[in-house]
Amino acid sequence: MVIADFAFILVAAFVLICACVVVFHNKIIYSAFALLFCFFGVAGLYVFLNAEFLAGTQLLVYVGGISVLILFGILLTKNIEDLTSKEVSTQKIFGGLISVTFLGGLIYMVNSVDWKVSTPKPIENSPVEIGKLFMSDFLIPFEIAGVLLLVALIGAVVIGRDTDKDLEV
Amino acid sequence: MDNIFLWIAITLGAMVGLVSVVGIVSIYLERKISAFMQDRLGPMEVGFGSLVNAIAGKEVLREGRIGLAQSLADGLKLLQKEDIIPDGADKFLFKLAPMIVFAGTFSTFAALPLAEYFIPADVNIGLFYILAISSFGVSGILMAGWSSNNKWGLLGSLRSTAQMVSYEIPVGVSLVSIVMLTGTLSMKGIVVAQEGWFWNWHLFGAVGHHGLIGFVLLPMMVINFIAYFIGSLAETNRAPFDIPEAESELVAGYHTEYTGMRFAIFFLAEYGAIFVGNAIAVALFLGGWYSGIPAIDQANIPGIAPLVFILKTFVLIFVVMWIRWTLPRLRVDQLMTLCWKYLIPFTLFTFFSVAIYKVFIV
Amino acid sequence: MIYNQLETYLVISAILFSLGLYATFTRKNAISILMGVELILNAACINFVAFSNFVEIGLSGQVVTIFLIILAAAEAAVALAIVLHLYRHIQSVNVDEATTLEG
Amino acid sequence: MSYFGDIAKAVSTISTGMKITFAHFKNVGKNKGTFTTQYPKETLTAPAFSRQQLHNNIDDCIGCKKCAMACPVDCIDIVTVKAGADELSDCSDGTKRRLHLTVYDIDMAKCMFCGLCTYPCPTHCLTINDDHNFIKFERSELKYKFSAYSPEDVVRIEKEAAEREVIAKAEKAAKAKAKAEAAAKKKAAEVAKAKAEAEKVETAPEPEKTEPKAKTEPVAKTQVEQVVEVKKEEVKLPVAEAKENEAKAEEIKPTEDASKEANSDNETKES
Repeated sequence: MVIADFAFILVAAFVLICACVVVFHNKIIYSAFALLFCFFGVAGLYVFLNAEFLAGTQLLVYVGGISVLILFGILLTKNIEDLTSKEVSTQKIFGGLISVTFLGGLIYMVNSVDWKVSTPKPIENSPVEIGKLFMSDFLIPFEIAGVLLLVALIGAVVIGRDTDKDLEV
Repeated sequence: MDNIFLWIAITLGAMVGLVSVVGIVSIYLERKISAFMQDRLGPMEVGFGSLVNAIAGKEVLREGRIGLAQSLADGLKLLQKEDIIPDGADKFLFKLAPMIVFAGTFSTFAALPLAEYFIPADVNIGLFYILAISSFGVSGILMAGWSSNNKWGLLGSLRSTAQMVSYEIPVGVSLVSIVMLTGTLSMKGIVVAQEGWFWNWHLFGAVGHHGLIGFVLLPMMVINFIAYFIGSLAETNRAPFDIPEAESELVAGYHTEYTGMRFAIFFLAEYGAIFVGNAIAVALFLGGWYSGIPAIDQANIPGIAPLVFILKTFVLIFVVMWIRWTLPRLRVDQLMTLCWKYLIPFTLFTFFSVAIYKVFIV
Repeated sequence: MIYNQLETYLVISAILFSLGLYATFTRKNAISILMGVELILNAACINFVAFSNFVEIGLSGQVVTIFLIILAAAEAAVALAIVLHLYRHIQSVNVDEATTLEG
Repeated sequence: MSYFGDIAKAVSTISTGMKITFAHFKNVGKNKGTFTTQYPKETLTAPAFSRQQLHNNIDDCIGCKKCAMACPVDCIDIVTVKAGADELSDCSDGTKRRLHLTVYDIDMAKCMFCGLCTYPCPTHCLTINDDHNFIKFERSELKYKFSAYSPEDVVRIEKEAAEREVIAKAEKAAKAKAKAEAAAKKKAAEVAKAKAEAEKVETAPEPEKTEPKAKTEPVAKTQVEQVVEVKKEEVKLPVAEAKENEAKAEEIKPTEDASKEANSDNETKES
């Protein structure tokens, strides 16, 4: 199917370009919006991987939640007029070296390993199946995730409060 | 191959047409309803005939018009307006923002079940898809507010985002109750579960399907419906939850700096979002395309199903406008109080009730 | 048939991963570093979903991805709270300036 | 308990408000309930004594420029040319017109609607009426031109006036000449007389000086009285006009007035 290929290349290029903008753009607000679009593109990749439910979750949590949270963080911690972030050249060189090494290693690994691939078949009604897995095989992680979210919620509120003023009340 | 492209083109064209028509009709209705509630007559001059005459350069007759083409004429006017981008604005994001807001609304139309075989994309996670994709518009609003380099724009967008993110919780929980009851995320499946007489609608507890015990569900579903309705009002920034664009404080909120066609796109997106919000309410609580009387549904009159659906939606839109021109604007703290102290506990209560019903009674 | 091959997804996720790594190494703004971490998490998510699709392991990969997303949400919330707190203390979100532990 | 009390209160107050707005929604279009008019199609009559639009009945205007002098913002622009004898008809009240009004412009963009210009008008030709349709596309269009003459007429009139002036000047010069001659003759005669009555009595001039003073005072009083009388007439006139207008309005649109009353009733109820 040429159309599917074409669409896939579009989505993948979109994701990678957005990721590059996230990493290399000088204006942090541009990075944040690019991150948002990157998440959006990743949701598109999930659709290609027959994981529609996950794509929806990705949109709901990443695009609607985490990106907005990050944008709020930027707007609350920066002088809005001055949104550039300066880099140090030595870090750039070493960081680049390490990243490229990792990239090379990973791609080498991807190419060298003989993956035991089976032909993918879309699973009917995947939300139901995922729900069943949550309630059977992954019950304890599911409960722990719930507790973790609660802890994170409370912890974020406690840390984010204005140091001493609020606690005295 | 060709068929696929043709199908995509037709679907997209139909959706664009639907969004535009819905926007234009809602704007006209809003102007008329607001006028009637304030003892005015509203737009009375521009009829379709006079609009055609005006474009053709002929004499415009004033008699017998009730302003039917007013919003179309406004759209044409906005198209011709100068496109102003403020000097201090971030040009790229400023241009991108209205597109994203519109895309967020436009994409939700894809999963609306207008009739049994008239759904642009019948995804098996339809409801979830609508919820997820509508959160995409939030970022567009934030982008518009930040990029216009205007303090009112920024404040309005921050308020709007905070409001939309918090009201997603009661909306989501109240919808999950319905999903739990029907056992499917597909919009079509949810509507099909309400077939038959109108007491089968989820608003009335789907009594027909669950028997007399279904009356237990009735108060739960009414609470759910009201919670969802209030939440959708807040999600679409409608009065009384329109603090993001409170005129007396913020000029026009996040679209203060927008003019001409870009402003029109924001406007269209807003009314599109209202339509989608109420269409979900219709599909989930009010029986979707079923008229509530089996004889009418089984008569196989062509086009009756989408008509019933759209009529129901516009009844709800009328209520939305009615509320807008009745209630005063809420304060920010009142807004959050309503969400966290009233809506979320109530929706959680109904959620648990429906869960207990589903596990122990059915 | 690019879209139907496991390797494609793995390569995309590898590129995303190294980009995220580069961002965490070079950026000084705490929020930028957080963005890099999110990129790395997304790369991992893509891997999980890809394996879930192409290898006969059922839906476990997708379930793990959901846990990852939950983790990422919790992490983002707490990290941003910490960043805000840092900003209140040193009036900056530059991680190089947070040197109170150096003594 | 106040938690559920609050909810109950919210429900009841919201429903009350919604009922009120729906009642208004229903009432529009019926005889009561619409508070606006469809402006270009139907207009409201302005209230009596309202000052909207200045109008000059140019056939009655004598070009005295009293209105232009009275205007605080100088929005009236008058240029006059002297007319020949019996070239112009008389005013409707019999006043003679001796001046061609080549320019009589009122700039309604400048006008502040004080109405001061209408009071000094001796022929009551400048009036302020209740026509309030001021919609124009250019600001210059708000300059209302009342002069009855076309530009060609103005040129002709000015030419004629100039010719007449030339003739008049010539006549004047001739007259002056004659006068001067007569005066010279008189002077000569007087000189002769003076020489004849060279040294006579000198007590006569004192009573002659007091007499004119006594005469001028009663004359001044009568002038003041006349002015007062004229003013009284002026005050009476607009009242009568207004009464006529009211009567006309009642004749034409009794239904509208009735609806207005109904509206005011509504308002009082609401308040």
